[in-house]
Amino acid sequence: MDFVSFLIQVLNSLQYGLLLFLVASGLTLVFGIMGIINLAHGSFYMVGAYLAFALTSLTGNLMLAIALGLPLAFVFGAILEWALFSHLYKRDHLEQVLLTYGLILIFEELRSLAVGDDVHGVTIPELFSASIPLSDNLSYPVYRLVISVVCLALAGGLYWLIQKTRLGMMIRAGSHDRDMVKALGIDINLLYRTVFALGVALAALAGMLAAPISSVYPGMGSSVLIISFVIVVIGGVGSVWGALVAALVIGFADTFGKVLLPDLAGLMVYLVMAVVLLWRPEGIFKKG
Amino acid sequence: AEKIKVGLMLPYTGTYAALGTAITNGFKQYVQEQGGKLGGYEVEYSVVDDESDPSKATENASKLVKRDNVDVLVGTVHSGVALAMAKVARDTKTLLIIPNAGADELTGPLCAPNVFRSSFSAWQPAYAMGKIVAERGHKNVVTVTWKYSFGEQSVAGFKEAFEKAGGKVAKELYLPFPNVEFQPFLTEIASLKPDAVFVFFAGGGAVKFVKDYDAAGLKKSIPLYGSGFLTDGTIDAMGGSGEGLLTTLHYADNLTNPKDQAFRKAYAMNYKIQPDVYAVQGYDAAQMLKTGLDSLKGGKFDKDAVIKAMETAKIDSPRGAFTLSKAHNPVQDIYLRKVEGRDNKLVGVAEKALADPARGCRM
Amino acid sequence: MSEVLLAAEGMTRRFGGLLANRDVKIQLERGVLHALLGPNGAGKSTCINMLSGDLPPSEGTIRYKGEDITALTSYQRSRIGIGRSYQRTNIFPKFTVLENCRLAAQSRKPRPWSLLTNALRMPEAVERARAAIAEAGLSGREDRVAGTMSHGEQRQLEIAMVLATDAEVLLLDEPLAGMGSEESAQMVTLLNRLKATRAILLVEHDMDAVFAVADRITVMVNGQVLESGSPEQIRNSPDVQAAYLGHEAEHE
Amino acid sequence: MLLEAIGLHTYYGSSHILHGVNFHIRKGEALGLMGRNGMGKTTLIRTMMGFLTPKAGGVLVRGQRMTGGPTHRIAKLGIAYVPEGRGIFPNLTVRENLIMAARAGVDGQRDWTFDRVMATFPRLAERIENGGGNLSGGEQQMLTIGRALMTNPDLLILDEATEGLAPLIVREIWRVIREIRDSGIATVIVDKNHSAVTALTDRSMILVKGQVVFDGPSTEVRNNPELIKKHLGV
Amino acid sequence: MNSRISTIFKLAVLAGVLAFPAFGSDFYAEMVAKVLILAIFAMSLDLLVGFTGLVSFGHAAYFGIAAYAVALMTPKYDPANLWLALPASILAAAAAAFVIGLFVLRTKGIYFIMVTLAFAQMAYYVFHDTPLGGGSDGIYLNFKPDATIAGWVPFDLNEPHHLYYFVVAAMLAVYGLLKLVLRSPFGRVLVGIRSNEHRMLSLGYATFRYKLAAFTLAGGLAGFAGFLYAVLFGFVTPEYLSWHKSGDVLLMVILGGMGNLAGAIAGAAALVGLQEIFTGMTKHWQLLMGLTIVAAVLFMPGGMAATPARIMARINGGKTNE
Ligand SMILES: Nc1ncnc2c1ncn2[C@@H]1O[C@H](COP(=O)(O)OP(=O)(O)OP(=O)(O)O)[C@@H](O)[C@H]1O
Ligand SMILES: Nc1ncnc2c1ncn2[C@@H]1O[C@H](COP(=O)(O)OP(=O)(O)OP(=O)(O)O)[C@@H](O)[C@H]1O
Ligand SMILES: [Mg+2]
Ligand SMILES: [Mg+2]
Repeated sequence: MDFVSFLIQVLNSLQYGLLLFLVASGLTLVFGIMGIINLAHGSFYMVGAYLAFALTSLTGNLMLAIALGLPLAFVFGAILEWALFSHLYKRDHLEQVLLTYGLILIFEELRSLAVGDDVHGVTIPELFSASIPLSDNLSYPVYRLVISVVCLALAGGLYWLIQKTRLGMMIRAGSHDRDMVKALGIDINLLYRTVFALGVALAALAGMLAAPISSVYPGMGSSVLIISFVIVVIGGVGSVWGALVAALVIGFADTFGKVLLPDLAGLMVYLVMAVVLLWRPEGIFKKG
Repeated sequence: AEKIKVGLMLPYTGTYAALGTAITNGFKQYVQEQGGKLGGYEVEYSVVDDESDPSKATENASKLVKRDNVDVLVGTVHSGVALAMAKVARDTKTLLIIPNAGADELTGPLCAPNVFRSSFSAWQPAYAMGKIVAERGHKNVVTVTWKYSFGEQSVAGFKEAFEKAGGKVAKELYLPFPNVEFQPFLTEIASLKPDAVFVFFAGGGAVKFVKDYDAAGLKKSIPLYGSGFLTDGTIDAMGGSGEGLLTTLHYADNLTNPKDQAFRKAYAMNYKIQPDVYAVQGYDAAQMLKTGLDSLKGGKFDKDAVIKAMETAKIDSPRGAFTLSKAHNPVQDIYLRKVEGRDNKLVGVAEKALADPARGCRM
Repeated sequence: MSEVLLAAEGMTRRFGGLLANRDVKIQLERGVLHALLGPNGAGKSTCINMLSGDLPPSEGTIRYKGEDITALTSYQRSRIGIGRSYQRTNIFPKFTVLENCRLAAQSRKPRPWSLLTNALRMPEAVERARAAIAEAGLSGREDRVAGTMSHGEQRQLEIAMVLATDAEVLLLDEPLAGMGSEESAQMVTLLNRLKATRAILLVEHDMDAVFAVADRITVMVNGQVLESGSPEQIRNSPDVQAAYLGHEAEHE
Repeated sequence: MLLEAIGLHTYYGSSHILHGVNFHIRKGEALGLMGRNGMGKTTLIRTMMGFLTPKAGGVLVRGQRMTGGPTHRIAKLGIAYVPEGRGIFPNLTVRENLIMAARAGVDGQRDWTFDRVMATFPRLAERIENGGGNLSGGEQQMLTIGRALMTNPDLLILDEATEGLAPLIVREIWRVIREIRDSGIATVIVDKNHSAVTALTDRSMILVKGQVVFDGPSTEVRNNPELIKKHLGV
Repeated sequence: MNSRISTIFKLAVLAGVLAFPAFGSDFYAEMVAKVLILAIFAMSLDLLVGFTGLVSFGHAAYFGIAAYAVALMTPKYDPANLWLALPASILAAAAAAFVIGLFVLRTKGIYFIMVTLAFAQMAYYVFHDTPLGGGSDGIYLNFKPDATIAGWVPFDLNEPHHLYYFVVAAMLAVYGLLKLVLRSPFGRVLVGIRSNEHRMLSLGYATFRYKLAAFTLAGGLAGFAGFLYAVLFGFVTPEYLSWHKSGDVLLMVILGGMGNLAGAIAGAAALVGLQEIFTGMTKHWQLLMGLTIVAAVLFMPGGMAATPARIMARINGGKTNE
């Protein structure tokens, strides 16, 4: 690998890592902070992507679609929490696995009924459709860079929300002892509903932003599910920076794995996860 | 009247759901054209969703064979599942028609008298493309596909023809299935600067690859060729990035034969969408079965007679007539197509009456 | 001189920059109840944690019957006869009181390979468990599910479990906390009886109880031993009064 | 009347714990709640906090019906609760534990601020960035009390608040409670140190097997060792 | 009284299973056999999840390794010897579990879930990406193992009924074995570890060794299930090791009710049965499946195993708090 290619691969790694963080960001909230084992995270991502597709066809512009889709996803999340998840906090955590697995099936099937099983594309907004030349024959789509910036902003925002605001403290406290939070006069139900909805909205946002580059297809939800969990967990459950670092680590491992160790590329992500967790049994950025 | 029980084992959920539906539609359309009968037999369907999950495949197949006692199995899309079906078919001596799955083995080492294919082998379109790419003067090619047997077989087919014609495959790139992060490979391709790139991808992966390839600016400098399904059912989603791509397949969107025109018209009317190669394969599966059944002349279902008739049949397919090889794989024309607008336009015939070599078949 | 069972020397523990224990020296002898006092956060629980193997010391050596056991893990120390109770109730909340103690008793003779044995009927373990329950004052509540008992009852169970392991060295971290006066009184009697055959380290903030049972007292402040001596010496030490006890007169 | 309960019958599953308990506390009043282990003190408190729903009877907070909760509304009406066995959030630092709870009182009073809690418990000030789970037992206890005060309550319910505290600190806590009481905050104190409780409170209640066997002036309890002996077993 | 009813119920089910081939069709007999094999698989996982508190999300690895073991041990044109292939497959799975256990048991909780997944995925890719086991397409097991002992043929697995009863016997044996294990001192320690591992340590139990033993045993039993599955269906694919399979068996355990062997069996039966019913009803069967699962979670807390008791409690008077 020559030096220029190497640099470009580094850029690829960073960009892919940030994209992975975007996909996992909603899970950082719902699973990392609230402690809900949410297998339907991928489904929310898919819902977002299909929303982007449907609303872009309707409005003709992805930005507009996102502006409309985000509140929709938020409300959708709040309703789900109210109808389903709110009944499960007192139960064994593994029952959430069952519930969210059921949801995967439901969403996938409803998607099939509503929009069919075809692959769809979403066009990149005019504003960001340019490319930047990197080498004599390779260029980089501006839209990917835009996403990277959004990811960084999101990471910063999430970190601030979770670590620096009282709301974040309340959420973290609630993941440990809901009763005590109530006893301090905080409406934990409302709080959790809001945060869950926010997590769903984030997952959907990831789907909407990624739709133009990943395209929109059946089963796209399950393709991001495991990797999202991998990122949240190896980063250290509950740590936003951890998730960001983990996403970048995976981004590098995947990119360079494919190029340098093609025969192990499939294992790469899991190898990294196993090594990280054996080295630090509670993730890179362990939180108390 | 006598009845024939057809077991449709196809994916109706998951990534390949659209393919399963198209195949079913095609099959049923032919039956419908025949007045709801095949060769005078009332057709009764048993349908199973195979979910493209090989780990449930044997069981799903035996559900049709043992529970529903079907006379014929039709399926499926996913090669791994099809291999399991073939196993059940061989064990139970049930007639099997494969309307898509392209694994070379099915009509290679694992061929069997009662196993037929109405589609293609992975080798066929790729082999045809190998010749085309060489003919177009490319000497030095990089291939990209998923690391699974279908992809590997496609690349092998391509390489065989391409290197026979004097070309050289500079590098074979594989990425783990179903990973779709192509950026590292695009970077590598850009630095290797080959004359051309040959890929095998399908569905969402195909869309993403073509879009990424275009967005990286490579489409301008390094021509992209694909086998099979790169541009089938995916052109719309590619949103212009696919424009001009050359691929090889046993079907194209504007064949001029009347059979195809009639087929397309009827299909569009029935199902309110344009047919694709999968629908054709389903349609032809029904045709093959009909030819077999015709030989019975309305008598009791006799599998051996049906097989015999099918083996020698000439199928008047929308893709153009084809016969079956000794290993029961279509001997068919492979077309070179070019993406224009929303269609895979016919450019010409890449290989006339191409037969799969059926390596390892002892029949 | 009586037999020294457990002895620590130079025991130090850091948490980041905090020195939770600094050069602590402590000796537990059979027949002696040794009380460890100190203000909150002085490092008493940390000291017990190091003696029991729950926490590795940053420095120092711990000996049991003369042998260096610093490197032994908590289960290994428990196996050789060092038992402990926890300041924060640490029980099996879903099990019955009896099963909590039976598991504790089983640890003496675990027999993991005898698959044909019905563990719930292992006579020795069950008997020892029942005896421990009675000693801790929980008789009649053997079949209660531990987690559904009141706080005080759970504290009693905490003690019953250590007793059921039949350890020679007992490290008790605030055993009386949460117990009512009657139970406390009962526990004091029990401690007085137990210490005849064992070495006991008692961390406790209930001064009435401490002075009723302790033979020796060590006072820690800020991770260091401030003073060690007989109860009388300690009670009258001005340093201890200033740091921990406060003045008699203020005592309610 | 700040908090009132009438004829409470509370169950855990099928076990009947409270047998028709009546309870009330006025603004500014200090009440001692006593009883042996397992007599239902905590159950009574948890019922009044809305964690448990009684099968019969009702809970009134400032005259509003609040039987069975919601707990956060009860708390917002100016009731703060320090549970037994501590309820700190181990995954939050000491500072976070405190500021997450900060709130103005019902009448907008902000008497208890972060700084005042720090001043009251200097030990906490030293460990301010420590994770709650890494505190010593006594430090955790201080934190729980401090956190309850951060909500600027009108009624502070302390369930075994001095458990595990060193004598000096206990005395300090009694002093703080006296101070709190003097500032007009009502308190309910559950503690095994009966003499301290009766010295500190105006009124005492004794629970035996889920029933109130005594409800009267604390002086009466203090002057009547028989009463203590009979119901509290000393 | 309650336990008597449940014993009678279990015996009735057993009688039904034993008599099934006499009146059920071959296909349904095969399906019952499949349920029984998955029941073994689910019980083995329940030993970890429900009893020891180790939520393994990679249990399919051991299932798949044993399935591949028997497939690879079977010559192309001959059957393998059952008495060699069976123990060898189980041993292969148990050995894999032992080695992986040495690593993964250092982690806890959600981290444990993910490392077990990681190792299983690595095993998956080893079979998927290398020609070792036929690559992504999998391989056939053309002949069922041969049970001949020194010329004597006790039974013939090619006979569907023989195979069926072999599976029934295997399931009963595993059920019995696990019952014994759970009753023994060893089993009580496992349950203690689930409840409070820290306290188990301070009581003197070397919990790591116990967990490793449980992990290995569970891996071996999952291997037993994988062996039977491969023999029953004659086809082995990398998907046997995939996380979907690990997820499926976890669902069975949770749906059935964790910490209850009968629950694991019921969970296996329910998931297979529901799928059978729903696929027959509509193309959109997954919707029905999803709705059923969601309803089950909402209305059957604690899984199927806990439901009879809850109904009894409801009948015997309503419940308050907790
Ligand atoms: N895991 C830990 N990480 C950081 N600091 C810790 C940790 N555990 C204890 N500490 C600190 O070490 C000091 C000693 O704690 P320890 O629990 O030993 O006190 P203690 O004497 O038992 O006090 P108490 O009487 O309140 O229980 C405390 O200041 C505490 O905050
Ligand atoms: N979750 C529960 N489930 C069932 N019974 C319970 C539960 N919690 C408490 N109990 C029972 O209710 C009774 C009263 O308990 P409570 O905690 O109110 O006692 P208490 O007076 O606070 O005792 P202590 O002084 O020990 O804290 C006890 O007998 C206890 O065993
Ligand atoms: Mg302590
Ligand atoms: Mg209490």
